[in-house]
Amino acid sequence: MSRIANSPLTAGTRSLIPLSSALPWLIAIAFLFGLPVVFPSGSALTIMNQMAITIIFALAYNMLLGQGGMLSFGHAVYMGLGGFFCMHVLNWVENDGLWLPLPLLPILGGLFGLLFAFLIGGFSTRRAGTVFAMISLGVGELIAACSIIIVVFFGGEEGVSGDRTMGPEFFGIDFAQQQEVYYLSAVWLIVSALAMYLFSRTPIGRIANAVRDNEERAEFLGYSQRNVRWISFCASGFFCGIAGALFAINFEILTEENLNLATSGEILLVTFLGGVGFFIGPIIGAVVFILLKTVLGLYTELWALYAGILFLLTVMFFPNGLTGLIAMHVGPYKRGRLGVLALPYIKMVGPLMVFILSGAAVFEILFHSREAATGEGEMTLYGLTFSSHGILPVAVAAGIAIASFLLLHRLAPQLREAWDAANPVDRRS
Amino acid sequence: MSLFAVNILDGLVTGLLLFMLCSGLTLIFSMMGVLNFAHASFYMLGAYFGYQISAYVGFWPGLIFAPIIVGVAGALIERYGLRRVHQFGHVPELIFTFGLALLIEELVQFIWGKSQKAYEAPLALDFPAFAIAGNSFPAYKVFMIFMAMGIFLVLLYILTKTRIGMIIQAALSYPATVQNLGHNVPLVFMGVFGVGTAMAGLAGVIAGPVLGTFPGMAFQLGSIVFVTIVVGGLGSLWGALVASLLIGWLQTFAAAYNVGMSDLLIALGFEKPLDLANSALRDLWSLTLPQVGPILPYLLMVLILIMRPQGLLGKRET
Amino acid sequence: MSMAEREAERAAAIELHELEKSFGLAKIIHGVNLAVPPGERHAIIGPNGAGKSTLFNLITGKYSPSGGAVHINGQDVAGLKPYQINRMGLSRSFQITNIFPKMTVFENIRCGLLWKMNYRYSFWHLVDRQHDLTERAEEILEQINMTARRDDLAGMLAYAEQRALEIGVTIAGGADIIMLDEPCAGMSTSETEYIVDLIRQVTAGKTLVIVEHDMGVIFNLADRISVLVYGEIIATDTPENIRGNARVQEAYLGSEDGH
Amino acid sequence: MNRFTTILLAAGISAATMGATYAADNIKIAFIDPLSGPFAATGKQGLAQYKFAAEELVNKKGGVLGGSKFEIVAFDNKISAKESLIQLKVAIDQGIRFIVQGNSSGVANALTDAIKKHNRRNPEDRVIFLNYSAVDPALTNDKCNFWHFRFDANADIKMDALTDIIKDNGNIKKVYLIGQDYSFGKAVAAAAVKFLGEKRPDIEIVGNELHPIGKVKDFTPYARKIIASGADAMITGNWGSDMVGLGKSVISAGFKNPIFTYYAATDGITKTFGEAGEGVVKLVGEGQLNPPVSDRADAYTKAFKAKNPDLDIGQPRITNVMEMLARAINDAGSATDMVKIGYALEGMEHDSLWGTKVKMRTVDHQAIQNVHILAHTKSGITHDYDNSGYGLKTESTVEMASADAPTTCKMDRPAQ
Repeated sequence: MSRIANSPLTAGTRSLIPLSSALPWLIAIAFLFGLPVVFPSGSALTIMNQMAITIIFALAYNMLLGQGGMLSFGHAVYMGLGGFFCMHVLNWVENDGLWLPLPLLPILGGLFGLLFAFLIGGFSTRRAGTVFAMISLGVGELIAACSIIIVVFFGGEEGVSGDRTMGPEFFGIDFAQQQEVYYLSAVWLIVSALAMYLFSRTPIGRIANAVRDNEERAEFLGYSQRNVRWISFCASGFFCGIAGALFAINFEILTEENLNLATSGEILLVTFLGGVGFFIGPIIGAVVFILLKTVLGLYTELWALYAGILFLLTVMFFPNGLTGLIAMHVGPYKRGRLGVLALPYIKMVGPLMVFILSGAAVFEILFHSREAATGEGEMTLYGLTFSSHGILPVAVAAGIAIASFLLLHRLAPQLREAWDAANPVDRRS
Repeated sequence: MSLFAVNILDGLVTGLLLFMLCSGLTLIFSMMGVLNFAHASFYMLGAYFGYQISAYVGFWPGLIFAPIIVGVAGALIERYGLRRVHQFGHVPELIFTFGLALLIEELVQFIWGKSQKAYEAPLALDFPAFAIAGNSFPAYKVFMIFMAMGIFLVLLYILTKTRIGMIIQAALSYPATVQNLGHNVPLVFMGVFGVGTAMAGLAGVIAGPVLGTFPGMAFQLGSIVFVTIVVGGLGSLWGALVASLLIGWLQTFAAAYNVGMSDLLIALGFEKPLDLANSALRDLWSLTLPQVGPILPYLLMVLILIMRPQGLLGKRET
Repeated sequence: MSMAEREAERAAAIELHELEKSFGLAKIIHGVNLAVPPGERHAIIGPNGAGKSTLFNLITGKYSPSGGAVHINGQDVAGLKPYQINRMGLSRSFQITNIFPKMTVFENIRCGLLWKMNYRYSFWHLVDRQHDLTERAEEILEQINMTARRDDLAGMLAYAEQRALEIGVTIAGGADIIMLDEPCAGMSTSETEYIVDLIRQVTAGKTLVIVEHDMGVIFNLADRISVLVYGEIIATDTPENIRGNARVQEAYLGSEDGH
Repeated sequence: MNRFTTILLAAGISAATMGATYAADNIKIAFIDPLSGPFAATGKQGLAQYKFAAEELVNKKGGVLGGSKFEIVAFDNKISAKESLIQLKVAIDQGIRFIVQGNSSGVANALTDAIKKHNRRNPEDRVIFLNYSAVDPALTNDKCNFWHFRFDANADIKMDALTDIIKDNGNIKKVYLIGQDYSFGKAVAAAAVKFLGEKRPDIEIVGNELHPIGKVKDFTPYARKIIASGADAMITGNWGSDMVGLGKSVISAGFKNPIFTYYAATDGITKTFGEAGEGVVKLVGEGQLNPPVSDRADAYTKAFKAKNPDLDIGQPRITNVMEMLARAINDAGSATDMVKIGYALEGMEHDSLWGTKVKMRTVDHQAIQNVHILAHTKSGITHDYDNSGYGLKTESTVEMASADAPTTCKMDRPAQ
């Protein structure tokens, strides 16, 4: 029985929580609490707050897409409803003297999200696949459209706003400052992420995977696929509601936009970009996407175009997302052959950067030459200032792009060889 | 009554326009099993190409060349994009077309800018064809009706009388068989995708001058197109026609009549609360049909999917 | 019907009453009657297209009958879903390998155990910390000789191993009625022997219904055999009697060119 | 989280914070308005006018405080309240203290609320909100605050002037009201009902409805209703693409009666109405382009057109915003003490480029100025819109409109 000695079971009996599984979480906690020390500026906090919210939302979304195999086009609804409800709670706190410390608000948001996931999941989870996707789209659009009609709850076009600082102080904190909100979001991020991770290790979490892979087999093991999907859906709705509550706390306003297809589509994009097959995938997706949106958005109006290209390339070439790309290197790393890849990577990274930057330059120059007002033909790109009008700048940028692409093309076989060397064909069966 | 008649015509225009999109989408779904989320984006491309061509050589050449360009673009995207993703399964395919829709919108904004383009109906058709009780009906809309009907007849002819039509028909009825054949007929896939997108492009050329040519036009119509083919029954061309007309009329009539919920509630014997502004039910009382109009198609779809998942005229379950 | 007969029927593990199934106009199953007493190893044989898999799917709730009834442990299962029938103590395997390819061998077995070990839809237990669950899964792995493959992905296993795993998943829940659909299809002679031994071992003391083409397997394993031809059972008897049955010879063995 | 994301995050955030220290000499003004989506055209036009006004009226005259230049920094809010608040935070984080916004009262309501909260929570970096176009009366009534200044006449003031014209038109017996379903649209409808009731109780309001803002793809059914109702006139507050769509549909459905509007000009709307709008479309607004009030105004308009051939001066009041802000900063002697600047703006009287006096009312921060009734026409147009030959000509003027209109504003003023 030597194998059993290595199983998680016996490891678990030795210490309450094995260090190996707790370590990543401890690092994450230290990291999250250290961040504001390194980046104390207001804009950094704004970005980090958005990230925390998006990460929770994306993880909750991946409970469906990645773990349950359900493609939802209307998931913003559950986050939005949770958020709207919390906005009303904040207003009750302010106007009607309801006693509620702000840090507990996400629980209420979660419960409200759960309630609606329970109601809507009742009929939408009866089927998987395309029917589920279509119902989610329909319900999403329905509720988004209702937001303009049901003014009492959704506040119409203006949405609902409130003030987070009106509740009782929480150990002397009134949450007026961004930094306080960040720590609140960080705590809820850790709690939610841990809870979602543990959910995936429960019987229902495992069976959700089973239903995703093979719903028929799961039925013949005693599980109702519909109930399994329904429960996953409710759990996802709960965490979406938490994300919505944090949104309400952070932005102090919710509008129709929090419910509509654009928001639902964005979270799909984030999750898929990160990689649906991994727990950490949505986290990476959210971080990368928010950085693209905010940081790249500061420098170029075309950020959404670049994000779109990146997304499509991901779907086509890396269906496991950015995390899949990283995970591809775990095998070579374990075999100690990562070094084989180093040289081709180093050779390619230069041309690749040149290709990306010159390709983007083509877009930027063309865009500038069309958008700029008369007499403002000068543009500054990568520290160079030149006139965007005329064929020359575009031609130069395009030429560099093509040249670097050809160079990449020539280097590709070396990489392929190295890749094959690092991943020897290994079929033990 | 005269308002009713003119709304019938307006709804017909909307419905037939929807059908031009839905027919292509249905064909693509039947053959390839993929719901093309980007279908309305090809419609938008049609409008923009139509606009661009009309700016140089007039509306009519645009009517011919813009759909061809869109169709070729569609076929290339099938060949180099969709076919690659096909191996990963249907969910990544759906996600691919979703991403494609986003990217096309960004590209359109990049090329043509973010504001609405002054894409106008040709002068030859810029006059009121007739009027019903003071409500004039533009000649261009008459042209739209005939155009859409013409397309439908051509499509019907191709599907029932030609060899390629037989293959596609077989795909409508026995998707599995043709999907097995699919490995041998990738060209048919490419062709159907190209033709389907070209039809969407044509719809765009025709609709652009009426509904406006702007970057949001694809998303505005996209989900309605989806709703229509699901309601009609995935894979059913007749279902698509019936659902298109149904939704066209539903939307037109809902916007045209100011029927209020309060009338209904009072008729049902409820009493209007005196202090309406502070009543929690004030939205219910002030609800009007035009307000509800935009959500009716979605409501219809959700109900259909719950009650009859195969759609109105569909034969197989989605 | 005498009291004794009725008594015997009530006790039957599986009982089919004038069972019928049509797909559109095509009638696949024509009024099948069958009673399998508890503890019996019962084989269903028949030429291709006879309706064996359809019969399996009717019994296990995948299809609903067009007519007649299915009783399991004396209870009518009309309108019940597969998972409800499974919970009554019936478990099946599939003709085409039907496991969870993205999970490890161990996890596959564990999924088979969860319901019966009362974990059901629990979200307050962590599977890795449930000792009883892990122990039981390890035992089954031992039973099907796959301990060495414990942490390999099921989708990466060799074909015969996948079939063995499928049997492991099927019996994991501790069902007392086991239905196996062509467990030896596409296997070499030595692999077949291995699987037959495995079946014999893991279904000891249980009711077994098996569909199989390999006559060697059938005659080796079965207590009784039913012969299904064009949706009708033309004979149900012991292996020896079936071998000698003229109708069977003519209708089935003849058509299959000397099986 | 792994190392890869750590590095990316670090790189990204340091890049983001770098932007904050860039070009500290200029006085930056955040322009938060739609630069994409259905209302992008309106936003882009406003942005060009701000850039031009800042350059011509402030920077070319030596700037403020002895040399500091105005710099307009554009933020795209996609006409969304949420995005506006994000952009507001980004702007504040970049050290910007002046916010200008105008398109959509929904956004303005969210911004004024957020700015009020921000200023209370962060007294050390307060900001001022210069609202140049959002005309929901609530902004200078129930929702007023010290940090908000409105440079446009609000919906009530405009409707008061508009109904003065309708009052004298005996042909109008039936009126159809249609607007966008949000605070502004509702305010327009309420004001119309109120003033028509007071001035012409005999007029029948045959329709009063709201449609979703920016979401109607075909206005034909609405146009059919308006014609079928037999209305002699239509009143709408629609703007941007909703005005284009509504106008197009109504005219192609054969409506030939007067259309009274707030914003039926430029952004392609003037071109769309073209000949069909002659004698039909009447606007209410401030700022007179035709006939030019002075050589200076004429030259300014020409210079703008020379620089932006495809754009128009659609919101003349933008020059008032720039000039009055420059004066207030000079009067306060500081570009960072928002309280002083606020008090300097309060009660300021200013001679506008467009020939009117502008008085920023102390009690509610509502600018009081001349309001004109403008006709969409081809004759007598010096400065046309949309390069169409058509433009707006002043027909009549209400001097210092609603100068003593009541307000419900109760303002908490900071200590001076």
